[in-house]
Amino acid sequence: MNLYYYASPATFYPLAGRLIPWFAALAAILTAVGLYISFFMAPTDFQQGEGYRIIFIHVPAAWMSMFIYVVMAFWSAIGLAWNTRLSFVMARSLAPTGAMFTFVALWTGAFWGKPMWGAWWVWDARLTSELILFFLYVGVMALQAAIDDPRRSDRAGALLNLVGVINVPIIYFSVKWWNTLHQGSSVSLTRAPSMAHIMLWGMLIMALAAWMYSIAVALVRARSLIIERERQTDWVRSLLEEKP
Amino acid sequence: MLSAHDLACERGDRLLFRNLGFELQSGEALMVRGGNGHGKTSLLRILCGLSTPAAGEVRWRNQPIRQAHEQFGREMAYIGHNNGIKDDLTPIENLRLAAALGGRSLDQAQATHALGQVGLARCLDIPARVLSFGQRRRVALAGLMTAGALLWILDEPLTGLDVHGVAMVEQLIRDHVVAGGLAIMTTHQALALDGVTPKTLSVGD
Amino acid sequence: MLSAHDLACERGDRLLFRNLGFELQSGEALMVRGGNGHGKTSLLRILCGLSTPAAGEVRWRNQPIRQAHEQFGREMAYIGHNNGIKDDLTPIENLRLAAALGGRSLDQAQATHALGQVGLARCLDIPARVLSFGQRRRVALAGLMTAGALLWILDEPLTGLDVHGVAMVEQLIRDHVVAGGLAIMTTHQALALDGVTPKTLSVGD
Amino acid sequence: MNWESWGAFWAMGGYGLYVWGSFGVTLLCIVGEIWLLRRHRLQTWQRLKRLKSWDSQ
Amino acid sequence: MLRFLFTVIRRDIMLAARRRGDWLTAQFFFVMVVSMFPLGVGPEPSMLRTIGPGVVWVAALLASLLSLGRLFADDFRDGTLEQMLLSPYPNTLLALGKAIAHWLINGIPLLLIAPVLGIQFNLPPEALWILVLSLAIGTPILSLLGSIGAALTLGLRGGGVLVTLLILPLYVPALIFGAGAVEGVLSGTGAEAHLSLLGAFLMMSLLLAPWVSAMALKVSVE
Amino acid sequence: MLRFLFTVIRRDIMLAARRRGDWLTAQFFFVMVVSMFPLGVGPEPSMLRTIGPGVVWVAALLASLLSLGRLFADDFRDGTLEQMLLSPYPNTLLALGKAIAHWLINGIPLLLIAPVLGIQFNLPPEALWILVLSLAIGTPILSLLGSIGAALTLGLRGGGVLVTLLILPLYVPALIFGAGAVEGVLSGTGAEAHLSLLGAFLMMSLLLAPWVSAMALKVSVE
Ligand code: HEM
Ligand SMILES: Nc1ncnc2c1ncn2[C@@H]1O[C@H](COP(=O)(O)OP(=O)(O)OP(=O)(O)O)[C@@H](O)[C@H]1O
Ligand SMILES: Nc1ncnc2c1ncn2[C@@H]1O[C@H](COP(=O)(O)OP(=O)(O)OP(=O)(O)O)[C@@H](O)[C@H]1O
Ligand SMILES: [Mg+2]
Ligand SMILES: [Mg+2]
Repeated sequence: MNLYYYASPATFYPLAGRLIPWFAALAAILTAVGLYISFFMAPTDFQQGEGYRIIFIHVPAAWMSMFIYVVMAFWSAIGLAWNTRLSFVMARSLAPTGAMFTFVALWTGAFWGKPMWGAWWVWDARLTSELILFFLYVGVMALQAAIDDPRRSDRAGALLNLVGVINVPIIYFSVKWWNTLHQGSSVSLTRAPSMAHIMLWGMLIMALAAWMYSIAVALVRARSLIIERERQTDWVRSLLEEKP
Repeated sequence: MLSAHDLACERGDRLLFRNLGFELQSGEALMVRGGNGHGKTSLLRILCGLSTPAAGEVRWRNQPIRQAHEQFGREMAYIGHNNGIKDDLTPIENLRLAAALGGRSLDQAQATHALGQVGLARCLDIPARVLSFGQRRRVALAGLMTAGALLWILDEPLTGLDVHGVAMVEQLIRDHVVAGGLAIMTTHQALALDGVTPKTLSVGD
Repeated sequence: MLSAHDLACERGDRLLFRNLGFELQSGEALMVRGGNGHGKTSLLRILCGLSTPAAGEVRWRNQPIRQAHEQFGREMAYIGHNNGIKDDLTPIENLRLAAALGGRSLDQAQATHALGQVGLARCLDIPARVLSFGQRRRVALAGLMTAGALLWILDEPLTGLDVHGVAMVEQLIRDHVVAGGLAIMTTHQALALDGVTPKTLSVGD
Repeated sequence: MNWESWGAFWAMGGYGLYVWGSFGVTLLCIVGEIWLLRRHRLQTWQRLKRLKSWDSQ
Repeated sequence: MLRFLFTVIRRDIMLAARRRGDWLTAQFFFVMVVSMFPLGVGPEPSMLRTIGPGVVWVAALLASLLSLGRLFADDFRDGTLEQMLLSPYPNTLLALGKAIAHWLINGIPLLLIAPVLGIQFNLPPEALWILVLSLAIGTPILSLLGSIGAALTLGLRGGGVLVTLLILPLYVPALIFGAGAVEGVLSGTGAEAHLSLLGAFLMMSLLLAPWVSAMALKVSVE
Repeated sequence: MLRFLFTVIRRDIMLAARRRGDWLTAQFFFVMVVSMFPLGVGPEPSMLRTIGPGVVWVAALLASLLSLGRLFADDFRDGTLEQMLLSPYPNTLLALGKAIAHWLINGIPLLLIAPVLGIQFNLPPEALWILVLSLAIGTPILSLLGSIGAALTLGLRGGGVLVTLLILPLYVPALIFGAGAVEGVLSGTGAEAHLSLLGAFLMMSLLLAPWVSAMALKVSVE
């Protein structure tokens, strides 16, 4: 079947090679447009002044951080169920990008919180669960880095991923409840009231750029992983000869 | 009964062996030969189902061993470079626990008897931790004797044993095979099983 | 040069040996014999100063080894049942670190050469963790070769080695002794040092 | 166009540190990731080449 | 089947009894961590009462983590784990048995010590009671989830600390509901909701964890 | 002599670099333990600020305790410790070198992370600064005293209690002076007195600890 055809590393490798430039280019263009909107078209917020412009990276990064984790878990599940090498590779190549976006969400959140709330950090439900998500990413990466044997490390990482993805919603709701049950602090997440259309567009375009970027980066990483693992096969050997 | 088809094993950057296959029937022994680092241990671990081969499969009574987990577990016994005994327990407790985990029952007297046979009559109730290198190996061998398994997979059973120990192991394996058992082993020393000629299999370059 | 006087060793309730003494001069080898658990390892650990005897003392160049700690440490090399190599380092790094800790310097080329001699030329830069049982033993032997020690204390140096390995160790010990070194060893296998007849010492019952 | 001058642009109405701190670090992260990725790729290729030349010896 | 489960549990208890010192260490660690806090944060009683449940719970979590490092590691090193995996019974049972044994050995003593520590923090009697109850439901979760981490990190250099990294985030719900229950009593909002959520979380871990850790074990001994 | 000391240090740093994952994990442990506390005790900022210094200090203590477990244990298991003890140099140097390496590897990173954690607890900048300073003086103490415990645990099988009993109480002064210094800043009473006491304690451990742990090592390998 078609799907099986593309799931073979030997076909996937060149295909990914052809797709990467397109995704990279799209990411660059969308970022340029998004930045233009965020700095030159979006009006000043009447409550938060110019500080709110952080939203144009904060929100896309936060979205990506959660989304990538789910996608990773998806590939892990497929890998464990059908033992397809490619899905493990995909899961693995997404992790660093996901961790990076989580970090960016945390960082920009902190840099937003300082002017808006007067504190770099508060133990709000959303913030706390994002922090824990970061720990989960780091955990998966640390585990995979600690195991030399690729097969073992793929499987171990995938198992951890699945356990994590079941837990993330539980963690989120528990944290949320924890916070609201004894809400002692005066600060709470102030939302930009009704976002102007143009701001929404800016955010969406930036989010799309983040998507394209993630896909491109993950594909590049996947390609490196693939040739490393398939080095005994004929197609990699001939590839190594072709490109000096 | 045990057959291996087209096995291949990769470790790190190296292909240790490939297209390796054999068949072993009741009453036969197989000696795996090869120098240091040629992949004997790796092969044995594949055969007992602890690691998965890069290609090929192992069958027991014509079923892949992954599927026959329960039956294979009951009929196979493995001794690796590690003895698989708990340092904090005495030899007797070690044997009895191992039996219980394998679903067999072994009473005090039987365990004592087995340990006596491997020459540990004086070390029944000191913790295994203080035993000497060779004595620890002997505890593992006593465990093998009481396991009542049909297939023995032994990775260098002679290491650390003195001359009496070596003679004892030879006798043990011979009796097992003559009684219809299967044995797969590796060793770098001479191993004389009089009356039984093991098949041999060379691993690695 | 090395002499033991009236040594006794107790372990738990057992007296492993007592009144044990010998003297070893430059160019002599001593083979310690005894079955499993008779106390060979215990004796060797006393000789190299890792454990204290229940009675008696060990002297090196006529000085008790406790007092001659520095000189003895420089002139003695010990290999036990444990190889004393770090799993996370490559064989080369292992050798060079061991040398540095002993106050010697060993460059990359010398280390490579020593490893080549013990047959590990292909395993220079993989971590020792993934080496096979016999290969790890060989790393320890390479360390011995580069230690430049006068007195070698080797506890079963042949375990896990294949035939080439055994021949290599025999040669190594022979050359060392012929060149005026001292060697004390135990083994359960045959060890042929042609031209050199080791003294023997029996331990235990 | 929102900004009268470059100075105003960089000042971000007094939020310069926070806005540029966020965008700057994001940029750093992305550049860093791409750089690491590139390095990993090159290293992989070199290693495979070396291994292959070993094998053919 | 059940015989196998009991044998696994009996074996671990026997081993723990043989090294009673180690086992006591984990309990002492618990006591020490909790007692260290008043030294670190100052002696004011009302503040201590507020942080009390949280501190006891975090300490319980750390104590269970500490002992988890060795859950499979010793057996792995001396080769007995291989032997057990090769036994004719499902590996899930093995994983379950080990987790249960861990709870019996390390969890139950915590329950007995906790009230004493609660008193150090001036908790009122009804809060003490809920503290024990919440630990009784919560500590099995720690053992179960922890067994996953222990299995995944088996044989890895420094696996002990890696376990922490993998498992602590997963413990968060247990911590929140557990400490929350006690605080609920202190603040008068009641503990039932928290406790029942904790119970649900326990059920889920009981269903999933042994299965996952059996898979992880298989992967790790490869 | 000094060459030997440097070699021991270099060796340990090399080994740590070889398992970078492991090392990073220890730092993350520190971060996670600190982050767990608010989840246990609740998010109220003013309360968190009060307990902040204590929590960070206790976490630093636990992190160093955890990594100490492996200070000699790995070397003991693979026989390299024996080899090092047989080397022609004094064993005190070996013990000192191991303790220094432990501090360089595990102590220094704590100093760098601590301010970030302080921010999570809303500590003001001057308190952050004193927090780092107190950790800079305090963490070497933890490494030095801890090496005694690590050396003792090698031999005394199951004598783990003794070590926790022995070492954690010894850590108490470091904890009290260290956390006290930061609280002194918060409450306006100043930090100098605390810091100088901490310094004196450091001097004392530097003099005694390597010597004691060398003796303990000798006993342990017997
Ligand atoms: C370290 C601090 C912060 C973290 C970790 C964080 C995390 C997140 C996450 C995970 C989301 C996505 C949630 C979702 O889509 O449901 C999000 C969205 C958002 N955040 Fe933050 N945040 C932080 C600080 C802030 C601050 C200080 C503000 C503004 C004052 C802010 C404003 C927003 C807004 C407006 C959204 C989009 C709302 C929506 O999609 O419903 N965040 N943040
Ligand atoms: N990650 C790796 N990279 C390179 N080589 C590896 C890796 N892992 C294992 N090896 C090699 O695989 C081989 C494993 O050998 P194995 O333990 O099966 O040998 P053996 O035949 O049992 O040897 P011995 O007689 O010494 O016990 C070794 O040569 C080892 O160097
Ligand atoms: N606490 C103890 N109680 C009783 N016996 C003990 C105790 N500690 C050690 N022993 C005995 O002391 C002996 C130690 O022997 P050692 O390790 O020196 O033997 P070995 O000659 O090296 O044997 P091998 O050839 O097997 O290596 C063993 O017989 C062991 O049973
Ligand atoms: Mg082998
Ligand atoms: Mg011995």
